[in-house]
Amino acid sequence: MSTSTTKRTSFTKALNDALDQGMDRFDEMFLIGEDIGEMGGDFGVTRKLWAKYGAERVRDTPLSEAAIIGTCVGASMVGMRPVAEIMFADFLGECYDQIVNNAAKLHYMFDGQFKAPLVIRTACGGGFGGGPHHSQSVEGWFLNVPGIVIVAPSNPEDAKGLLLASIESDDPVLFLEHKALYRARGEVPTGYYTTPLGSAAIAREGTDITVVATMRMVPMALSAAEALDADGISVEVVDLRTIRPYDAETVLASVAKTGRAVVANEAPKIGGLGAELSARIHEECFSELQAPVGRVDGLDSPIPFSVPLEHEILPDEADITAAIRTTMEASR
Amino acid sequence: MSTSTTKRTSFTKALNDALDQGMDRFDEMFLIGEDIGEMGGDFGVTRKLWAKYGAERVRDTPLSEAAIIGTCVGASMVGMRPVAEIMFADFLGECYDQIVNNAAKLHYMFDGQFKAPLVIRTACGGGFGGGPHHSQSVEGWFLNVPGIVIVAPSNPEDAKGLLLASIESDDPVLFLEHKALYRARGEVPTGYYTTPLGSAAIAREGTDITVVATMRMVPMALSAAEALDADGISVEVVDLRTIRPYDAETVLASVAKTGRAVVANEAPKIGGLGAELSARIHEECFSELQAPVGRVDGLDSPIPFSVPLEHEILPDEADITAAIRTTMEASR
Amino acid sequence: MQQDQLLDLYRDMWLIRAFEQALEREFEQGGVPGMLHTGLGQEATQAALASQLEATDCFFPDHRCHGINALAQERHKGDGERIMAELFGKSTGVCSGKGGSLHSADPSVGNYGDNAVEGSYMATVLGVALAAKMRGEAKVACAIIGDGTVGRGEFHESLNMAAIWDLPVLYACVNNGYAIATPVGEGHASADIVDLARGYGFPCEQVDGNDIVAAHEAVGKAISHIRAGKGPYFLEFKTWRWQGIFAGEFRPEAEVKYWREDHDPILLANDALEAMGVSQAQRSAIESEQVGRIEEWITFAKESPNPELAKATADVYVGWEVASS
Amino acid sequence: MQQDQLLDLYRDMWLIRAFEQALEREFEQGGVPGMLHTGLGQEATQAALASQLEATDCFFPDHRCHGINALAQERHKGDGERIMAELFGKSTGVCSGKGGSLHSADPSVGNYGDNAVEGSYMATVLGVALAAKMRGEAKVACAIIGDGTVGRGEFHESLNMAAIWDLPVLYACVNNGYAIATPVGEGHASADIVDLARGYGFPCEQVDGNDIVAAHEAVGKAISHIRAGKGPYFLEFKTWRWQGIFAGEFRPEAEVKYWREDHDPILLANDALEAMGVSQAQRSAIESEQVGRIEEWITFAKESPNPELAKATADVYVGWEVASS
Ligand SMILES: Cc1ncc(C[n+]2csc(CCOP(=O)(O)OP(=O)(O)O)c2C)c(N)n1
Ligand SMILES: Cc1ncc(C[n+]2csc(CCOP(=O)(O)OP(=O)(O)O)c2C)c(N)n1
Ligand SMILES: [Mg+2]
Ligand SMILES: [Mg+2]
Repeated sequence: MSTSTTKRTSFTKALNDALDQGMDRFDEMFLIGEDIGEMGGDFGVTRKLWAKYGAERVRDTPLSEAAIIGTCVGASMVGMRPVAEIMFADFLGECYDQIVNNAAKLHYMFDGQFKAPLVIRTACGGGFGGGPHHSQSVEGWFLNVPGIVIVAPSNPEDAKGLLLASIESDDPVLFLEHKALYRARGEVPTGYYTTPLGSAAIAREGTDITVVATMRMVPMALSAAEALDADGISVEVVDLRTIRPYDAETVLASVAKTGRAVVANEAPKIGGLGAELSARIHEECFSELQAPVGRVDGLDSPIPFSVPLEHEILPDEADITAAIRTTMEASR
Repeated sequence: MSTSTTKRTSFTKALNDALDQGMDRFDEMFLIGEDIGEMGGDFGVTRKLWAKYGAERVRDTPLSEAAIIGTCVGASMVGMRPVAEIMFADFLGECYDQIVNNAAKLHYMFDGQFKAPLVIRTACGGGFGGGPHHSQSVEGWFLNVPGIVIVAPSNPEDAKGLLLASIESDDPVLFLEHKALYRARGEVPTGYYTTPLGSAAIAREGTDITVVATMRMVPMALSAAEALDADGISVEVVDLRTIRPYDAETVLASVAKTGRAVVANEAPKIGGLGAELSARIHEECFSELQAPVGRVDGLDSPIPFSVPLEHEILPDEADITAAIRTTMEASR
Repeated sequence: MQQDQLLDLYRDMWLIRAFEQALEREFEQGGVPGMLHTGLGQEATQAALASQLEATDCFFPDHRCHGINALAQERHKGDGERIMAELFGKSTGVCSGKGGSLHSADPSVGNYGDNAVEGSYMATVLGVALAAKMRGEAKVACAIIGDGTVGRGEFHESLNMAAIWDLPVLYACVNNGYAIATPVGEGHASADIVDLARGYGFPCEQVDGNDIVAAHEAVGKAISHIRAGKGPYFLEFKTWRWQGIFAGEFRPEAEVKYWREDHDPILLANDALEAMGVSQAQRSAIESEQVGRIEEWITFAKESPNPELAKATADVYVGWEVASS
Repeated sequence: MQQDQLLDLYRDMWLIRAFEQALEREFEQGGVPGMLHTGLGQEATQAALASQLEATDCFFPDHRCHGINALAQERHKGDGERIMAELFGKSTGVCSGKGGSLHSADPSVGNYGDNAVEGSYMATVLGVALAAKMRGEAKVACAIIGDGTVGRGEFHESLNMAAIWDLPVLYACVNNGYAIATPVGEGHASADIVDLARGYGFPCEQVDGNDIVAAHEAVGKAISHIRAGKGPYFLEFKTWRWQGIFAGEFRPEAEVKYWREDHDPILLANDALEAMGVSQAQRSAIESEQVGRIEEWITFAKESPNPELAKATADVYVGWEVASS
């Protein structure tokens, strides 16, 4: 991270700054997506960039998700650095083949002759009554796919630094922006800086239990941790930041220290990120663990439109708190 | 299972028999896919059915995977029972949206007003030099998707019974046929019978360690188990058969008995089925477990064309044996 | 067109307008969760379709089709208020509040539900049509797609498959000139969507989607063609949506004026009725009647209870229960 | 066409024929892993393309393009044998054996690699073309697609996007009459693929893909158009593949006879050369020369070592190592 001055900035604006500074620095970079131009994107992340960089480099497209990502793959094969916006992560199904069979594999299958330095930004996550096709957490769709990098910031400062690192990365990056975080605010360095990919952060130190969390679950975990302090439970919160390849070292070191862990992820439990982290922690900290790793996830269901029903499905701070307590109590 | 007479039958022919008996029994059933008609499909699974049931019910399509699955979804919404063939599982990326956002969700999001009783048969798995786009194990792509059923037989008898159960099922089924198993032979009941979905089988009883395996890993695990018997290690092999929703009860009961477990799956390790099973076993058998659950998976890589390289990537019997030994030795 | 028929359609259009205007108001007041896309300005196209699709037909509505959904409900079951309730996420909604604006369905009135991955139902519609054909039913399976949605690859897969299998599909393309803020001529090789559809060899027709008489007639012709077993039909309705983007109005003033003042479908129908001698009073009565009815629906929706929490994990699978915690 | 040029193309066609015939033989003997699709019968189309695409251009070959791949390699780098080696999965192959038949690439000769999810590169080609356009390079980006592959939705997304952005894309559609065993007229609304492409408003042309003179000329015209910055071009080559399906020959005898005997591209070129006065001896010499060269390539491929096992997990990521066990 740079030592430049900081400014209180929203998550959205931090992303916008990253795109702006990236476009300024890298001639090979361009933006592509539906209504990202004059309109500035559905969530305003590309605002004003069309006016500044022009329609060639801030490129509106029709509703052609496969062609959008195909264009990014082809352009990146010849050294461009495209950054696509897929308006809602739910629509990644439309370009799943391009991501999984093309972007994620071409460096490998063509023996290193091509790289795919592209970034796919997309708005994910629930909590706003978006219904089954506008609320999904999709990291589980890509978790079992070697070759793809999955980045998932939880705060404005990381959002900017991770996005710039993703742009610099020579690997294809799926960059997840949780919709509920867009309005989050925080101090963000104003200059150009990168936050390393593949590296988790200790968001809060603690000694009794480790909570490994992603995206919106991070602020929830922090808030749960604060509240539990009063009960004498010292919670360490690890913000995973990169979901694939993930930073096992930081996670395992934390659990080795605390001897207990809870993993918190918004997606459905079965086959989700929590499963991978739980399995890994059990494998490597088997003798240190004082209780089984707790998993906090969404229920095994699509996400309904009704807000109270959605609330039932998605995990929240209370679920994290409950999992921490259960894990503490189960300790041998 | 029925008590009818049995016959030595290949996996392919068992599937063909299931389709034949299903088509005979269910007027609403039809088959759809690329060259499944007169040609009988790329692997011969639909052979002779076109001649018997006609081109209306055994329907050739263009290379339009999204439209194939879309057609199945629409037809199933009005009570048909389509069975699609997607020639290679790798091509499911083309119809990922239809499966994940449409088939898997419509019963739920439309409040039970529609069902999607469709089956998607597809050839998966490696081991024959098919290269990166004809060798993948794709269960990990769908593991985190509520609403979908994933079926994965390991032998001809189950292949037939599970396919007929899938056809009868009112939920959408992704039916995985491992290419290396097509030529496997075994005794198969000749009559109509179903093997229940969501139910694992104890493929071999044992007392020291449980191996939970899928598809081609099952015969490998059985063979490893036989060999280890000589060393006095008694291995129980659980054939998962249905990957989602999976039969936790059978798995957990076995591990509760043996106190040790290895999970074996051909797909890449990170975020794969092994992670889910390992996490679940650790969570629920924490105090019974004498060693951490071992995971046998493919390496975290696409699958190369070169046969010796492919061999490096994919797990085999030796890997299962090694994992069993490691787990036995690590036991506390 | 006979006066009675035009009056019926006028009533339908007013139902849509009143529905959407009341909904917009409630949305702004925070009572409607999620996102909102309205069909304001497209009432003639919607009424032309809704009035001629039978309960035994099938339509896949798009995100602006609250009006069609409500009309179908009203016409075939007399419970249009359940569409409103669905938009409020209530237990009395057609999907008990689980679907919302983008996923309202009721197959008993022919409504097979929107798919908010816009255009995916261009593939789905094939299956409904194929089933009808295999069963010898004279069903019309209709996919209502925006001009922007035509960008999806499924457009090609669907039209091609409908063509080779001669399926009873009605493609109703609502060309309102924009996909969000992207003009149709910038998003597509042609601003006339029929140009992209013609290659598949079945009839393609363009119609003024704001002229209820023309739109109604075009739909009638297409449906007759399809019911006669002659295969698919493509209709492009030229229309315009009132709704801008979240930032507000982005289109040129003259364009806005033309569509909202000179070529508003309701005003055009109003003129036609006047020419037929229907009095201003009679027309106003229709308007008030529909506005009043919609207010009742709003009240119904607001007063309806939320779905029970047990609904949250119901119906994930047919064959399995999902744990509720 | 000048005699010299035709002789060059004749040589190219023989290279492809010899390549594929030797490969078929080796495949049957079990020396070539995986699956095999050959370009036998399509030599004129392939030679017409390969001889006019420069190393600085880009082409995405399909599964029958070993011949194009080898010609590109030979013409621009003189190492066509590396395509053969790739098919044998050897370390000397263009992708060190990691790609194989369906994923042979070498960007230094303009070969951007097949994608065995057939047709996905209809989307990918857009990106190469766009980059060229943004950089002001006169590159032609060519997607070689079979008639069957046209069924993919990406066909529409790609042609539409190439049209609106005026991209330098050459669509080379190899219409050999079948997708596996499905006749083009059964898989598509029209057996003439240009009918499906015309709606996008850029030039579309059909050519006899077995007539090397006509095919060469058509490619030349298309490339000039594209290099002149005039946007995309669609060429449909009518041809026929010798290879049947795994069960063998499935096409009517008369059809087989027509294409293999009366309309074989090499025999046609042979006749043309004879008419120009090129002797039988000279023609036979070309044939033997190419057959001989290919046998050397086979030997090279067979004798090359397998890739080192460390290659298995190399290059999964640029920025991370993957554990090799
Ligand atoms: C596959 C997909 N891509 C993007 C979106 C986001 N989106 C919703 S509506 C819309 C514009 C659709 O334009 P059009 O089809 O013309 O419909 P209109 O809103 O103009 O009626 C977009 C891009 C979506 N829902 N689905
Ligand atoms: C997306 C996808 N679907 C199916 C296949 C399997 N497949 C390989 S070649 C082929 C036929 C392709 O036909 P065509 O494009 O006409 O090429 P041809 O083999 O006739 O040259 C099919 C169906 C594939 N590779 N990719
Ligand atoms: Mg529109
Ligand atoms: Mg073909």
